[in-house]
Amino acid sequence: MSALDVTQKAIALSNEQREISVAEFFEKNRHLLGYNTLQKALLTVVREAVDNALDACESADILPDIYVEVQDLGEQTYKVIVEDNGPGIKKENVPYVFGKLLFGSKFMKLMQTRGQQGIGISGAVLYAQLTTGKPAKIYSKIGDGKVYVVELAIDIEKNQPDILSEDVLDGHGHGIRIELILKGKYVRGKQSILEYLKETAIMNPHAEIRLVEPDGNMIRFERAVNELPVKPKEIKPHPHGIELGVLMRMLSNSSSRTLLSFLMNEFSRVGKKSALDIIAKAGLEANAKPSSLTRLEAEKLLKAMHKALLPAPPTDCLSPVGKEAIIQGLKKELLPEFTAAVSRKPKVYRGFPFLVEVGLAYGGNIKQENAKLYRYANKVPLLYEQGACALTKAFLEVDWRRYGLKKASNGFPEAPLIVSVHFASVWVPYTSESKEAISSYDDIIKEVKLALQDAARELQKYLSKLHKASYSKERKSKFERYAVEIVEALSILSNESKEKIQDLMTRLLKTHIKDYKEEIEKLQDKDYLSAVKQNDTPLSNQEDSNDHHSTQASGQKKDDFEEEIDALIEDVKKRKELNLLDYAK
Amino acid sequence: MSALDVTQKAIALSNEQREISVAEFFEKNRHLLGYNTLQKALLTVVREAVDNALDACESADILPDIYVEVQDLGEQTYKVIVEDNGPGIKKENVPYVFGKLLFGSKFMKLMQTRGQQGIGISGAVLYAQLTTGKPAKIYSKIGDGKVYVVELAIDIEKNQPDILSEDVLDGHGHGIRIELILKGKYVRGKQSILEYLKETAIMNPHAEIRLVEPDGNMIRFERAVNELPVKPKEIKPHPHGIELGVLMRMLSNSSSRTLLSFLMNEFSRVGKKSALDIIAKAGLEANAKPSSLTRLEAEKLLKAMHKALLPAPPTDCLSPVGKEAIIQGLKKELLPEFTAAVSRKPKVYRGFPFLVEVGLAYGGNIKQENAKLYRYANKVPLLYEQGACALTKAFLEVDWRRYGLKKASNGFPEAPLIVSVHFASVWVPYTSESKEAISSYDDIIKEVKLALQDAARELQKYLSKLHKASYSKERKSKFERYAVEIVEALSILSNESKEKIQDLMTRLLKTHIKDYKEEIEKLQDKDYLSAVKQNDTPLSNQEDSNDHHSTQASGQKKDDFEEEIDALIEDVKKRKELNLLDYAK
Amino acid sequence: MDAKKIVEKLESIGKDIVKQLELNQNPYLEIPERSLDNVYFDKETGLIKLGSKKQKRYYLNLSQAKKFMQTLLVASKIKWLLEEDKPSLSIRQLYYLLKHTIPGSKENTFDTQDETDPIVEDVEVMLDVLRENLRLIATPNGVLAGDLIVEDKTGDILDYTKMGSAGGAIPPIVEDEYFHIKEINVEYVLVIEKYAVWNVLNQQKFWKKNNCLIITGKGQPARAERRLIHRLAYEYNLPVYVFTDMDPWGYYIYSVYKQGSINLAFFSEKAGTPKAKFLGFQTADVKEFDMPQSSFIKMKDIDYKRIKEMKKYAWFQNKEWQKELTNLEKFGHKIEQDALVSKSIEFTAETYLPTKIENKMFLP
Amino acid sequence: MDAKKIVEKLESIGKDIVKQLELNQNPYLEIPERSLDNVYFDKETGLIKLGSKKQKRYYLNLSQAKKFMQTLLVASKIKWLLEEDKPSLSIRQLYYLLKHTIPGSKENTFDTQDETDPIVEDVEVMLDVLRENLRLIATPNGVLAGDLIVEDKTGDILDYTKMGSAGGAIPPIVEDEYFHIKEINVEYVLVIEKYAVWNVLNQQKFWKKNNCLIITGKGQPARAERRLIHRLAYEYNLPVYVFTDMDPWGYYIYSVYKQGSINLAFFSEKAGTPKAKFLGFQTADVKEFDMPQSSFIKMKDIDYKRIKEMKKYAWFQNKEWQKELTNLEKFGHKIEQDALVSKSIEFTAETYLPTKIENKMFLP
Repeated sequence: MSALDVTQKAIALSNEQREISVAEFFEKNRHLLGYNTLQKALLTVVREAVDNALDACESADILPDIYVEVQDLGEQTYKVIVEDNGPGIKKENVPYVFGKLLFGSKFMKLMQTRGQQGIGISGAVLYAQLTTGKPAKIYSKIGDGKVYVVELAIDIEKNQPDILSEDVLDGHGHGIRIELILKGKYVRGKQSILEYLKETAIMNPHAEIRLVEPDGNMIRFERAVNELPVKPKEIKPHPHGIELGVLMRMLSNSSSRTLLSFLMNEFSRVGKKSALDIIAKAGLEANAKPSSLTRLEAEKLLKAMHKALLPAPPTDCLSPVGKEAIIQGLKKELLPEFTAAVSRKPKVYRGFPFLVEVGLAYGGNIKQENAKLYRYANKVPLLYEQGACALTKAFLEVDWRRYGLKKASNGFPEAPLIVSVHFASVWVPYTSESKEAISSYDDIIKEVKLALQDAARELQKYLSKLHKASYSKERKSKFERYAVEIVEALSILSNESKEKIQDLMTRLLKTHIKDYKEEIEKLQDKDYLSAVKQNDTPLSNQEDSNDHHSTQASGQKKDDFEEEIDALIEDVKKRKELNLLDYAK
Repeated sequence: MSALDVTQKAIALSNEQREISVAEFFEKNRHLLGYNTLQKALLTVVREAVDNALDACESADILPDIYVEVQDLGEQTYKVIVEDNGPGIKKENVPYVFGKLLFGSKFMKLMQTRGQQGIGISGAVLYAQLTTGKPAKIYSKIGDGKVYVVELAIDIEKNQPDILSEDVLDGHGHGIRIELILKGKYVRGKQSILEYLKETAIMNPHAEIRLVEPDGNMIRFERAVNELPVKPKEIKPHPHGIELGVLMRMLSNSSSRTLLSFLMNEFSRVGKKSALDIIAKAGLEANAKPSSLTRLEAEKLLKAMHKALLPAPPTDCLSPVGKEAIIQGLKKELLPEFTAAVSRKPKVYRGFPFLVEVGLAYGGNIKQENAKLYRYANKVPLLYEQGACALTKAFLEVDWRRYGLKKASNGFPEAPLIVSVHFASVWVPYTSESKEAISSYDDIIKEVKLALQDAARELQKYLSKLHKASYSKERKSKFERYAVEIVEALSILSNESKEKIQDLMTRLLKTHIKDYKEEIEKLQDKDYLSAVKQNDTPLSNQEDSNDHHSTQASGQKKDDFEEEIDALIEDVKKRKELNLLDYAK
Repeated sequence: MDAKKIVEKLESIGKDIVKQLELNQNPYLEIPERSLDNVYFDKETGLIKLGSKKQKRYYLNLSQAKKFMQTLLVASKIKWLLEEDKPSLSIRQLYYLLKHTIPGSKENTFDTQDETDPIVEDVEVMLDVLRENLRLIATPNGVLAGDLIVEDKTGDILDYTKMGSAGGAIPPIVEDEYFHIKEINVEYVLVIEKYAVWNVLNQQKFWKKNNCLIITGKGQPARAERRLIHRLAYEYNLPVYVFTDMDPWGYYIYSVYKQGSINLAFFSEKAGTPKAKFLGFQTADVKEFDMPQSSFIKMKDIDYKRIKEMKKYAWFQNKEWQKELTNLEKFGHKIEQDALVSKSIEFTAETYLPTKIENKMFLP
Repeated sequence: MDAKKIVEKLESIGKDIVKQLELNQNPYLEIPERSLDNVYFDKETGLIKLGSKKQKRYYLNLSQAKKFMQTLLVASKIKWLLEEDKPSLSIRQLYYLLKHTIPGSKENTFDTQDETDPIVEDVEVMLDVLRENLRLIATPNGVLAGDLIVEDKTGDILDYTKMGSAGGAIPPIVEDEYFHIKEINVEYVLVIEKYAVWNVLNQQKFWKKNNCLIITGKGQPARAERRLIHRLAYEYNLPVYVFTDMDPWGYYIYSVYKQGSINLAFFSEKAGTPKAKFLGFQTADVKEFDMPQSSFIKMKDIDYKRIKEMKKYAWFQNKEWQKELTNLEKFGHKIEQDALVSKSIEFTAETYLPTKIENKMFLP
């Protein structure tokens, strides 16, 4: 090819180059947003809407009431309706929030929220549009007595909303309702909408959630906690977590007049003393204009910032669920006989605060053979890619045998156990945009393991106490049982009469053996046992129970109690055989 | 909270909402682009530049000469230089190609290329800028005797190039040179730049690639094929692969005046007859204006399009490497004793054509115990996430024992074997944006398995023939060896003299046994054996070989040959013990 | 067959091959096949037998050459052992006798005993004699007691009423040439699976009080025990009663005494005792003798599997055994013969065995 | 110790417990510990012995109660067996005798034999007698031949020069009460690992020509064989030579005859024969007797591992054995005693054994 040909070619090729809209990009790469299969697509749409709804309510200090409905329109087509009692969105913004990818309020904020990327709900609108051609219908009430109703599509080439119809009607209250029509597949069981909402209800016990399934069946997840979780605050970046590129951008965009005020105003945890210290170590001037710094100077500044001894970033940007709420959430949905929860103090990774919480529910209405793990990132359940997730890795790295549990073939503990792990951060390092698994950074795995081990220790204590108590009952009957044989054998061995030996043995047993009931008392302070004692709902609600105890007269209470204890001990024994290592050793 | 409060809150919250630039998005989510670790980041930068270089050369019909240099600047900082002899990019476009995310020529084209997303190289520029603050430097020559030199950064909030300096100098030839300074980690071995280039050289034998490593060491991957692969052509979408959303967009944007011409002009494989047939089945009018169709009509049209019997989409949008080139690539880099290649016919998935090619190299200079798998998507090696990839799954699903190979503990065949699998498509369904693994769609796995099985059958035939040939030599000596024992035993058994029996045995052997050389001839048509015979490079190049054969006189050729055969047989026997199931059974 | 005849037969095999060589033909040996598809259960005799299929083993055949050579080596060595009147050897010793490096090579005539063993069996079937006739022995384990007087090959006279607590050891070869029965005064032969049970009966002189021979093979019997019982049953026309555990393994041991095993079909013709009867322990005995629950051992999956397999065996194809196996399956528990002591130590000798034998409570 | 004394000792154990009960104390049994840390190798006697540690087994202890009861059950049943002069039983039979459901419960006294076995050993060490004295037997396997005349408990006179091809079976109990040696006219005892080798020597009347006893335990010896050799060595002051394979297993069998095994330390004191000497087969013999290469068997990883372990055993802590084990390791091949026939069938009896014994080519 001659040089001229190449030149013409180069120009021709260059002329074909153009800007690509982000909507075009995701249209072609929808699997990155979680729309790989029909089943997952339907779940993703509900997820995005519910996550947004919860975030909206919390940001306006409203206890969330969320209504989800899925209608089967046939031919793998579903209508999804999600309605919340949040603050609503003002009319002008509605088309952009739902009809433009990468539009949102939460993107650059350092604050823990569910959605972050500004793609979620508009991605759902995009998916619906691509698969059925139907526009999205949105109702928004901001409490001013009006409803703004809009039908919109996304102009993909421009990544702009395309309003098909709009109207303003009268209406009470506030909130958002979105209706989408899309291709999907409704399932139950693992990785279903129902499972997602159940797990959401466990980690968000302050929310009331209702689901109407395609067959008209309504499932209600009741509110168990009447207080909102601590509201997360926006924070400024921490000097330890900043990179050169970002620092340079901050420097050139800064409205601070001096380097000193730049450091003090635009970063968290930097006081005057620390700021001056950093500037001195970097060999710079405190009153230098930030935008005047050269790349070399910025590099020196960065090094000094990284090395400075500073308090960890403020943690009020995080919104932990809290020990009590975690336990309430587990109790209301699972009715376990034992719960424990751990809420770790925040840690910092890459300058971003994060914290780990663990909930653990054992036995009671939980009947399955092997433990289950519920993973959460910022209170949102993660249902896919369990194997690739840091939370799972940490869970598997815990040596559960040390806490008295056997290991099943899948590496999980063999026990009627549900463990929830909540990872909260202003920046969740997902392994992919479909937000299903957290990347396995060492710091994260370490922190999750510590939390799991704390909770596991609580479980171990409980199991061990329960086990010991069950011994007491056995003791007496064991000694009595063997006495019969011993009398016989000892008579032959010693050539003494059976009667004499029998009398001696009876005296021995009477004087030496404590009553087992005393030891059982130790257990009574445990939640589960008192529930048994009071014939409380958790136990009488057990599957397949005929609940005959509750109909008996209260005078028989003590017998009931003994029976319950016997049943409990029987249960513990059985479980010991099946699931637990022997504590006696 | 009063209604008014909520309203104010809603408005306040809404006011915070804004558009997010795609560069901001990826700044925060750089792991999605393959910048998880320092090691991977350095590799990703080289990859993006080399992939672009290869694409550029091929699109302008130029045999690629690519130069890669990595300089160690200390403190985990590296300078990466990649230079090609492609057509170059015209001055006006250079800043956008390198300084704006989502800008490119290849995005919506239905044509097989390496890069697709318009993010790759600008993502590398973004990463360099974020980690070191240094701009990218680009040289572009389009063959007009000039060099355009530009230093640029990305304005992240606007996703626009920020030109720091530019110049036009004199210069010969054409091509692009890019220089980036970034944080990274240079390694050798698995998942290294060297490995990536080696695997690239195998699947792109028409390219000449040089690498200068940080220690100044230069490695050259020579060109083995002087012809460019078939150039892919852009195709129109196939009716079977279209979705409602896309169809509606095409309808409303169409410049065709009638539905008939719309179908015939804007889709592949739709002739007049098929188009009329589709329109009739959809109950529409052939001369309807495309943009006038209602959603309902569009839906009917789509159904008719999906049901229409049409030829598969044209496959000239694909650029297979081809059987011969695959074999050349394997031979030049690996010097195996046997190669096989399979280039399957294109198939269609979701209306997108794709094809699978497999190369297989066995023995010779390949010495490792267990098989290795080289995965390629559109001729680009995939180095990470082997376990998550459809190509690996298909590889593991092949029952290699059926082809005479043992299974090692990792599930791979236990054999000195390297298998390359090439997945080529206009649309590669990666599992994530980091482009390391292909999603496990059934149609893809099935096709890969078929290709692997075809190649494996070739290998099996070779091994089986080799094995049989090695028998012939054994025969004669075996019979002769046992004769000694038989004479002795038979003499005792029959009470006849040893001498008599000895004579009878000698006569028997002389008249009954064919010469083994006859049978060995069968092997001579095999590539490897003829190489042995001619004392060709592949064998004399073997590791640790003293190469003494080549110094002997040609008169001794036959003895050499016999010796070689002996060595070969010895080798086969040993390998049989180590790696192969017994064919004799 | 005596040693001389065997030597003659071996010589004629050698001469045949020389003849083939003289015709310049690829020489071969013809050997009755011992593979499963040449084994059948002969209902008439109640024995597992070899069919009439033969295989040819050629010299000039790559996969047969070595075996051809090895067969000649074994046959000629046996001929030599008999001619020289050498002591009887184990087949392992024969292997060492034959193993050596082939001159001018690094190859051994035999690499492991796995190579000699099947060839010894080939020679047995070629000659239609037992390996004991070829003076090749297997280690015997059994002991016996009762009114039997034998003249040993050594000339010793062995009186099995005077063998003390240990009983008389069964020698490796019980062919007449080695183990000549001079006198026998018993009414039946009682074969007992386990030594401990045999030992208690021996101490109680059960054989004297009941005028019988008591024999144990200590579990799965070796060749010599089976061959001896065969001789007693047919040469002296004695009834044979087999007493084992009530479990699939015990029933299997009974079947080995009675019909032999598939792997040794050829041997079974000469060492099986189809007229043997099964005395117990069996499921009907559990009620009949009121066995305590503590003697029950729960069956495992492998036991159920064994029962299923055994139900298909040709020699269990009769009403009684099908019923017994089904009953065992249903009962779900095994009982060992040792467990009879839980009734009392004397129970086996004084109640169980006499009741069973008097009332002919046998299974076929 | 005779039966009467044992009965008295058992009674006094019973009386002790009754005394504890009368004091209203938590009753216990005191039992010498049989755990590894109470076992030591006594260099002086060359025997593995039990130390002086004792454990207390209490009734009123949740984890010991059942064992306490079981120990009394075993002890009282043994007392009854001896008092009633019942026949000797296997420990499995004892288990069945003891196993029953505890009245008023669903629990058995014993669930498996694994529960009785260690308690029998407890009773042995409590009484300082062997289980054979308690009339509990293990199945013996061995046979012997040579100039030995024994009066059996049955009254039978056993002449071990007249036991024919089979040799005389070793009875389960060889204590004087059962197996009274009346006459013995031999110069030494030759213990042979394998039956096949013993069998050839017996056919060649090696014991007659060399005036010795030849005994085989058929591999790893049972209790009776070891106890009998102990008696011959110490009561009749006979030298004992042990002849095994040249491999770790053969050397281990020698050590079992000589010092006993760790698991049965208590038994070893009464059944080990520290004065026994190792005759062969050993590495020095390979050159000395020019063994053919074809008799070598390549050692496997597990053999090397065994050698490494054995080098650490207390009773191999002498120059000769350390060297022998190192030589075997270096040589890298095993040789079986059977392999001597590859020299000639007569080689063992006529060359190998006489040479070794005449020249005292032994290892300690």
